[in-house]
Amino acid sequence: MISSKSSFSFLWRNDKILGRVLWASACLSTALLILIAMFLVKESWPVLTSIGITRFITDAGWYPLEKLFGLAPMLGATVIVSTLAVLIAAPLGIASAIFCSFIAPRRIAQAYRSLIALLAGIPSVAYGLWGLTVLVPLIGQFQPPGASLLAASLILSLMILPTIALTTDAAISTVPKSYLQGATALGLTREATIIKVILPAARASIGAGILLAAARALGETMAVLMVAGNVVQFPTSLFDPMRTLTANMALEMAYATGDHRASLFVSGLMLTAIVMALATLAWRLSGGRVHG
Amino acid sequence: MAEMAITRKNNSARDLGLMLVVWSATAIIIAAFTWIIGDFIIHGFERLSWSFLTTSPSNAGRSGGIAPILVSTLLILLIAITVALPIGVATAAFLSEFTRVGGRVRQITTLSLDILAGVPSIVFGLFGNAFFCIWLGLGFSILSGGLTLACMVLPILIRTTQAGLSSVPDEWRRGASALGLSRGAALTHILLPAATPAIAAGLMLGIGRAAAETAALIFTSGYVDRMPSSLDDSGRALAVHIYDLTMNVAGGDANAYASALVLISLLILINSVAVTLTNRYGSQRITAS
Amino acid sequence: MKLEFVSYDECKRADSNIRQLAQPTHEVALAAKGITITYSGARALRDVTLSIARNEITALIGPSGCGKTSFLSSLNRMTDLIPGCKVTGHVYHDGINIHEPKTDVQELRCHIGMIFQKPNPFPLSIRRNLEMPLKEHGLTNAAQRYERIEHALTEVGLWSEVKDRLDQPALALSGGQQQRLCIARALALEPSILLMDEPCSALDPISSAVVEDLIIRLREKYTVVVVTHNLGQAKRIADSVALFWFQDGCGYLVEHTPTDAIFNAAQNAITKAYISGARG
Amino acid sequence: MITMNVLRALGILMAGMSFANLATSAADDTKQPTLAGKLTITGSSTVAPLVAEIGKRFEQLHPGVRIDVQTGGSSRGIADARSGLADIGMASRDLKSDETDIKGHVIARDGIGMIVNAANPVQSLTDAHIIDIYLGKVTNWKDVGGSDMAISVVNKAEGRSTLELFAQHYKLKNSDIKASVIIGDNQQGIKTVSGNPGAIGYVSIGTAEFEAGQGTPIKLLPLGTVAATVENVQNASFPLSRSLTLVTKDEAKDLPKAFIDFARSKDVHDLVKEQFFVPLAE
Repeated sequence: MISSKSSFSFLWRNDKILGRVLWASACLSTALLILIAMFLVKESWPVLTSIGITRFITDAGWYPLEKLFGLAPMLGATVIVSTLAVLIAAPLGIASAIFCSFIAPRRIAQAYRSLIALLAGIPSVAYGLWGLTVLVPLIGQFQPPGASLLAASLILSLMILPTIALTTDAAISTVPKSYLQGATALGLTREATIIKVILPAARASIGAGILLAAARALGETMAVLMVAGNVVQFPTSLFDPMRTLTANMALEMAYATGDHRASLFVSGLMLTAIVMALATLAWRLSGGRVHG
Repeated sequence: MAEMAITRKNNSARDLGLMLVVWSATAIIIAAFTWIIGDFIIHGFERLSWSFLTTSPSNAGRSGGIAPILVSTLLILLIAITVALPIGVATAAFLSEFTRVGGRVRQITTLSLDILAGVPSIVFGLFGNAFFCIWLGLGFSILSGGLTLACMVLPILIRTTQAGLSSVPDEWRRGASALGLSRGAALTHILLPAATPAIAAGLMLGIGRAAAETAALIFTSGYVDRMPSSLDDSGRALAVHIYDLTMNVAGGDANAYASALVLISLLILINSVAVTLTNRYGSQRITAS
Repeated sequence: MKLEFVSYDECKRADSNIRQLAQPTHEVALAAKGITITYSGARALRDVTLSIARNEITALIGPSGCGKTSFLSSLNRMTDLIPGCKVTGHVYHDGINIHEPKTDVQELRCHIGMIFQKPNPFPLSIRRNLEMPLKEHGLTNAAQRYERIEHALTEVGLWSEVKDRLDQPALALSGGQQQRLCIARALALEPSILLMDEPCSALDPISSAVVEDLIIRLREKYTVVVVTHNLGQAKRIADSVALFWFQDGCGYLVEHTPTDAIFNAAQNAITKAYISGARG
Repeated sequence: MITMNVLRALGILMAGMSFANLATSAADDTKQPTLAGKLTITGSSTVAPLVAEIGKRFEQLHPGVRIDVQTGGSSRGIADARSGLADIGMASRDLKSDETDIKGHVIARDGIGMIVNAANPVQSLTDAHIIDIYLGKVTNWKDVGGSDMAISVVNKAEGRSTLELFAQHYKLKNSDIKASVIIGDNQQGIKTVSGNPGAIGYVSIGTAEFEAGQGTPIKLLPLGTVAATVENVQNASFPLSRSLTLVTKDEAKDLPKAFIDFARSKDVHDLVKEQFFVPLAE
């Protein structure tokens, strides 16, 4: 028998050591989230204790220099703009995945897929720049000032569209072929097969993809800042300007000190809490098996 | 997917309706894409030249090129990858080879990574500023920026590596185990090499995400547009440069568009590599099993 | 599982009642005693006591789902890899209960090699498939390694077929070649026992015959335990046959007798029915 | 993995190139023997591009010196200078009378002008008009002598010193201002007004003059009777103006002093003009 205690391979032979090393890096990765959460709490602690969390919801406006800390309109705006973006992008993304999987000839589908991948490659500042110079003036012609909920939702939906299209495409491709054969054998039309058989079968993964996209929309900063108008208010129409929590941080962080700065960290904390809720929801939806 | 195409002809109105919706959605997407890219090409292309890539910016970026900014961007990305790759691959290996499916450890770690993946980049920026720049005393530097981005791309890397590992056939695991190989040996010789395309694709995705990042870098790697001479130097990333030229520099638009075109080309290149790798990986899986 | 050290003699004594079933002239290579396997609490196999004679081919037969493969896997503790799987009982090899937690399973699996239903060469070159495990087990001398590789490939009759293309991917080989490569890979580690889980069922008839012949040749040097669904194959290659059956979803061992006895003069009613094709 | 290797090689190459650059510039270091070290300057994003350019010229003159400029805001610049995080802070305003613990050094001046879209027929607005517009009492241009068009009020984000200056001048409280768009940096203001015929905003006069000269559809409105021009800022007749200030904790000496002196000298007037600010009067 070969000696099993060779010095060269002893590290690998001993899975315990390797296990510990890998475990440590997994801990590091997990600790990162805790570290970030702790840091957010620490930075926002001064205002959380001196002002209290309720005033961030109840204050009439956001004028931290005048000691008004109402984040509620921004919280609302963040949720509204992300929801709208998902509502615009999801049908488009799902339709485009259907196009890829069922309608387009193979070559066109491939070309179209790379087009979507390219769309995913456009950085958010570029979307912002385009939005600021093209989209906002365009909307402004009809309904000034142009920088608005609509502009922000449109830009965001363009940004998250590739995510939805690609994940839906992948989800559809995992639906067993036998479903399709079964449906065809039953004489179902193409429309019925897609709508009633394929999409419901891929529902969970599509949902997870959409939630992923929603998280991206919630967290997007620069592009929204450039096109949303940034007025702190509950948007009551599509053409109202509004400010998101991320834009709030980016706009004011560099200029903020003291309580103002700490209250911006409360924005971050709230946002992270929303994302946490979303991620947990996605996780529940997919029964704890989001990724392999 | 073409083999899945349904050939049966159908004339029903609802089928027609679906076709209409799908085709118009596709048309809208293509139109939007052409519009945006076209806009950047029209505005940015004439500024683009070899010397734009190889000279330093002057007059606050209105004229001159982007050489130091490209170097800073690449250095930041390099640090992000060097740090995130080993930790990411190790974590993924731990999750997929050392924890049980449905086990508590795997569930909790996966969930926390999912949350981490959703944390807004600006929060990473603020965290990086407080943790790397101030607490660890690295200051505004390429190092701080790179480390911050490493945190940001870590969940992406872990997720894709884990997916790659989980699609490696179990026969190989059993085979390795039956030969008395340790899990470490199985990982280094068989599982990780087999998952390499997936890891590479994840890496490209991560790089793409990192290269497009503005919010996380403004507060960490900073604003200096000089050629960096060490990793302790502050260095302006391409996306930050574009943002600054657009928002802060009068007459900076032409160079902003040109820089954006460079960044888009860079990202598209990275993305196509990722897509190619993913596709090749997909086909490899078929031939292997 | 109870922690206990048992000497080889003790083990022999403990198995005396089983050994009378096997050929008394041969030593016992592996002795399983009271093996019960549960998956997440559900019993899949109950109380199997069986001893495997040295340098013989023992075939495990029986209908699907009666726990043959589970039992085979418990013989080199591959059952450890299955989440929720629990094995009670003892398996003695060289005087040691291998199910004792202290056992070095990696070394154990070198002694007791395993071949699977589906050939599973690694996505490496032919050479690396054999070389990598040797290196991992500490054989650092390249010349020795090459010798072992050549020897193992010769033993499975693959050397002449692949010696000129050792550095080509193993996955490019045909199914039968792949399976023989997997056998060679196990042999290179110089085991004393080979466990084979339906080694021919994924192969075409011609490759299957080649592998079957190989198994018969292996008997000279190795102890072989083979799970098979193919009664003809069991008849052709096995020295003794163990028939598994199941009742209420749980497998058990019906009998373990020399091949001649089971095929020509079966006593047990179930065995008779299974052999004649009336059941199973 | 090939890509990674390429990236790595590229990085090393680039880093090597930059080291080479440093080495050659260090080799030139013969005429100015004394000054060496690193200066960290943080603060106002308005001042940052100018100081960065001045820094580059200063580095050329004194090859041993490195000047790192980071943006933030004026309040951040002052806080950093005070805490010692930065050697010099940048502020786009004059120091307040109660800020006696720090020293300010004015390097240039900047005027804040009201801009409207070039298509807007309104040629001037009174102070009362501007106040009414910003308080939301007037929401249509026809009420202040223009055409029938809704007014889009462009305001700056909380904490920016431009906003502070503007609000102070018109005695407005930020929470009373009814803005339609809130912007961050200067150029976002110009882009917003140029893309919206009904918009009004306030931006740095120098940049607005430059952009208008480049054909961007905006125009500067006079303040009262004083035209919003760089000349009027320089001769101090334009009321809504501010100083671009470098801030040090104590009386500056050594390297910071040398840099501040340089930044205040005539040698950088061309840079000040290039960044559309107003050099100090001679």
